[in-house]
Amino acid sequence: MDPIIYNKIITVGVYGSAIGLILIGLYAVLVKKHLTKIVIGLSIIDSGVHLLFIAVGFIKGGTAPIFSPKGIELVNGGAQMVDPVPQALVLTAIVIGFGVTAVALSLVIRLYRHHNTARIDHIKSLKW
Amino acid sequence: MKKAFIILLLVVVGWVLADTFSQITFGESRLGDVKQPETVGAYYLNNTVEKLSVANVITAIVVNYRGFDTLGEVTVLFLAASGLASILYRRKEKGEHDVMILKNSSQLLQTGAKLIFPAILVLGAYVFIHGHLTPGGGFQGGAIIASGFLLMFMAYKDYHVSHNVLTWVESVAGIVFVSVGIWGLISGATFLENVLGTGTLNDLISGGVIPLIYIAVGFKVAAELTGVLETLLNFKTEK
Amino acid sequence: MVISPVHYIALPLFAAFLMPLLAKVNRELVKIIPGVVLVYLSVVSVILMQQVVNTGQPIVETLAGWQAPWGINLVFSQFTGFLVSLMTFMATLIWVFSYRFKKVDNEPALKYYILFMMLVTGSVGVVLTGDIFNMFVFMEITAIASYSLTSFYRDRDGAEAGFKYLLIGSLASTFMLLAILLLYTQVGTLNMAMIAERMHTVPTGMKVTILILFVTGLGIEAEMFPLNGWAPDAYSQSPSPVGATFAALVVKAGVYSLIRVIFTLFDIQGAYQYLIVMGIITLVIAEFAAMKQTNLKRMLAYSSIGQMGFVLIAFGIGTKEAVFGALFLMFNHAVIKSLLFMSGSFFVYNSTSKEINGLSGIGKKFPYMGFLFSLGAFAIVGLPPFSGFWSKLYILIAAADESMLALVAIILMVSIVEIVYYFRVVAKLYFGKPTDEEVVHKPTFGGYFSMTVLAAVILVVGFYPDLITGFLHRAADTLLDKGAYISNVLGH
Amino acid sequence: MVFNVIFFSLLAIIILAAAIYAVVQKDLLYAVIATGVISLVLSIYFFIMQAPDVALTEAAIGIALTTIIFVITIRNTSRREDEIPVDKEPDRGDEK
Repeated sequence: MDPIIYNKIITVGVYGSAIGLILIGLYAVLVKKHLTKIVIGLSIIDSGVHLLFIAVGFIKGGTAPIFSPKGIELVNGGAQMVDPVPQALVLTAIVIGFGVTAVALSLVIRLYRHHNTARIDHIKSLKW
Repeated sequence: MKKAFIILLLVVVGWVLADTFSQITFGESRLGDVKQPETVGAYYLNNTVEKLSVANVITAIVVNYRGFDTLGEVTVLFLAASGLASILYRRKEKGEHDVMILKNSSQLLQTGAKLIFPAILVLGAYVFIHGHLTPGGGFQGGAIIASGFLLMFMAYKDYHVSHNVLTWVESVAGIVFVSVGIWGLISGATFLENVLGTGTLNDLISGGVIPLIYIAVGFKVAAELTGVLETLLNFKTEK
Repeated sequence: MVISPVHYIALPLFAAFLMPLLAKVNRELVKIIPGVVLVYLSVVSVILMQQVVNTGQPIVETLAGWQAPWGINLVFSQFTGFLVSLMTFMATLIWVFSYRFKKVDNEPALKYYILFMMLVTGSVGVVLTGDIFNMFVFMEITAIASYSLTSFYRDRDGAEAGFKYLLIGSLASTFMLLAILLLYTQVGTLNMAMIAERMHTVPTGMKVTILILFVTGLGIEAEMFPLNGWAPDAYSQSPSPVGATFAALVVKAGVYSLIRVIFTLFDIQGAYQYLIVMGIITLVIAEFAAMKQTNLKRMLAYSSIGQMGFVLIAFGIGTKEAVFGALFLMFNHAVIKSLLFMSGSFFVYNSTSKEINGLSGIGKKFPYMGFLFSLGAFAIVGLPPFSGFWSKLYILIAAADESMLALVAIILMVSIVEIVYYFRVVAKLYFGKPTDEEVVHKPTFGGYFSMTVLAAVILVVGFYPDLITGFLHRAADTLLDKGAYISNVLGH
Repeated sequence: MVFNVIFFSLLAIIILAAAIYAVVQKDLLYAVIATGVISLVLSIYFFIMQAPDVALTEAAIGIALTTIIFVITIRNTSRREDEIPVDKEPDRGDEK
């Protein structure tokens, strides 16, 4: 098996799992009735998007963009550093995603307290 | 019928994403020549060591080049914490008190927690103090400290972090972050500018203002996440 | 400390972080701080606008000392300056209105005022920033503040509206993140001016996909048709000062980001036709839905969505006159819709039922409020002596110049629908038989003050439109002049 | 090189399986644990793709804190997805 096939498999593996996560999350959000399951769907979509961010920034044979003594040695030895910008963006996106998930779950708790059920079809005014 | 429509929608979205991302080859460098930087990524790789003498390029980006993002980011977490408190706010009739919703834990967990908790705090502090040297920083260190407090919440049913201290730490850290920005503005440069000397690469006191900001972010994130856990955890009020 | 656009964001954040501490000192202080901050920012707006108008050059402020494409920068031009000043003035008036607001006083006021200030800062940040990911972060700040504010009241079904808004808002932010990522892979930078400059290098297939992702994501924030189901609930369930803020600020930021992406970043002709078509659909469906509403605040919410559809149509036409008309309509919509929300809220509080027919005869018992509401209703419909008339007229002229007669017909037909449902309410106010309830909730002095100021603005602009038309023409030219934006920001 | 291919495809299979399990599973506690597994595999992905900062963030926030706030929510609401609505008097809290 020559390396071209290997690269193809790895590419399909990474992009495939990222897009798969987004689709599975989207399916959960659109189909599922239980509020907690919908929030799980949202967090799965978030995970998929974050994986795409890093996959796009990755460079084959690159090293982490840190100029520690070892890092400098590698760079002088001709290694190329990975693109740092998507990683900085993902750092912010992960913490924003956590903030939104925390607010969503507190809304779920309050809805349950109010209506004694956490299912969309049982909460009448939340017509979809 | 609705499910069929959703499946169709998912297939279309999946196909569009797959087709778009197939044009972006995985693992191929899009940075262009790092010496004459055209793209933003190449510029940061090229200039971080000379201009800021910070080892961790990502910390330099998150705190200095795009420090405004992080300021917005910390506000998002601050809003999530106060939004959470306002959503779950309940006026307590007299006699009611907050009770932890977790049951008492086993002896093993309690003694283990007592041993590990200080170690987690030290690890969290280490991570955000060395933000500009090793991987990690304010967000990661704060989250580790919050998971340390989580362990104590789990172990001891009536373990409470005083809400007063959390609010103080959170506000003071936020004010430190913004005033470092304003300090740049006052000293004639621009907002959030690195006004301190940047020292030599790879030793603790280097990178000028960057470690200060990231330590403030670390304290703030730790206080906020512990606040969020505390709000969610001791929620059931019984007579 | 020289006055610069960063004050719009640094100061409110400093105040927001300070407020939890001040709450320990005394509760009253916490309610005053947003006012102080907003009044100061209004002064900053006047100074900066003067500077921009005199020099004709936008103020481009770099942050953290890095020049435009490498770091984040704020752009305070004629166009963004106009929007930011409009938002700051409206926010100050809304704060004055909500200062002693009955319904807000007994809830945890500290959280309300922090979230309100952050809602204003987020919207202003979206307009000011010159960096695409920074715009996403500010939109998240606005989003999280509006989720919590929508579900602020305990007794109403605010939590449902909040959850529905959060769900659709999260989908919007996912689309935006994907679009920003794809744009970064093609262009290698996040600075909007640099993106606009390098956009010609992007293959058309990829460019169309990115535009679709952007328009879907931002269309949700700008309440465009397919996914604006959250808006009527969010407007009606949230406290009415927040409803006014949504109408005056948050939706403006959503429309701004959509327009900035379509006008400055991308140069695809199809986008303009898309704007017109989606604008028409939003306008028609929202106006007809508004006619069917029985709840006053939901009716106002649908009318607000309709107005936004109208703004999108005007931007879609794309000529200099049309964009001028769109900006004029945004100005009018902010002023008039806030007045309607504020005065409307007092009708709703005084009548037991929220329904419109529960308000019969309240105009006689509450004459001044009835007068204000009718004035707002006449203005938004576009009757001659009021400011709403001019903006509708200019857009119709622009559409006629482009010989889009079908468009003119649709707009006039929808105006008739508007007249029907607004006059139905006004008639109910005055000619309905008065119910026996005593008027309980009187607005505070601040409430009267801000509503009177808004009414005055409507009348003054109605009689002397050229007070602001010259100014709006320059703002429209700044938006359309893509080359100037790029050269100003990148400095070459 | 062969090791890379096996490892990457293994990760892809595990993460997609965990995602499907999280969506399909009726008992929400197991679904939430599956979400933790997704974050874990994501953290490994980030580590392999030379992004240590992000791997640490995903580990600290994704696995530890997100999972625990989901568990707390389940503790406060219902655990089974197909729960029958409990008919005790809804807690109107401090509603007027």
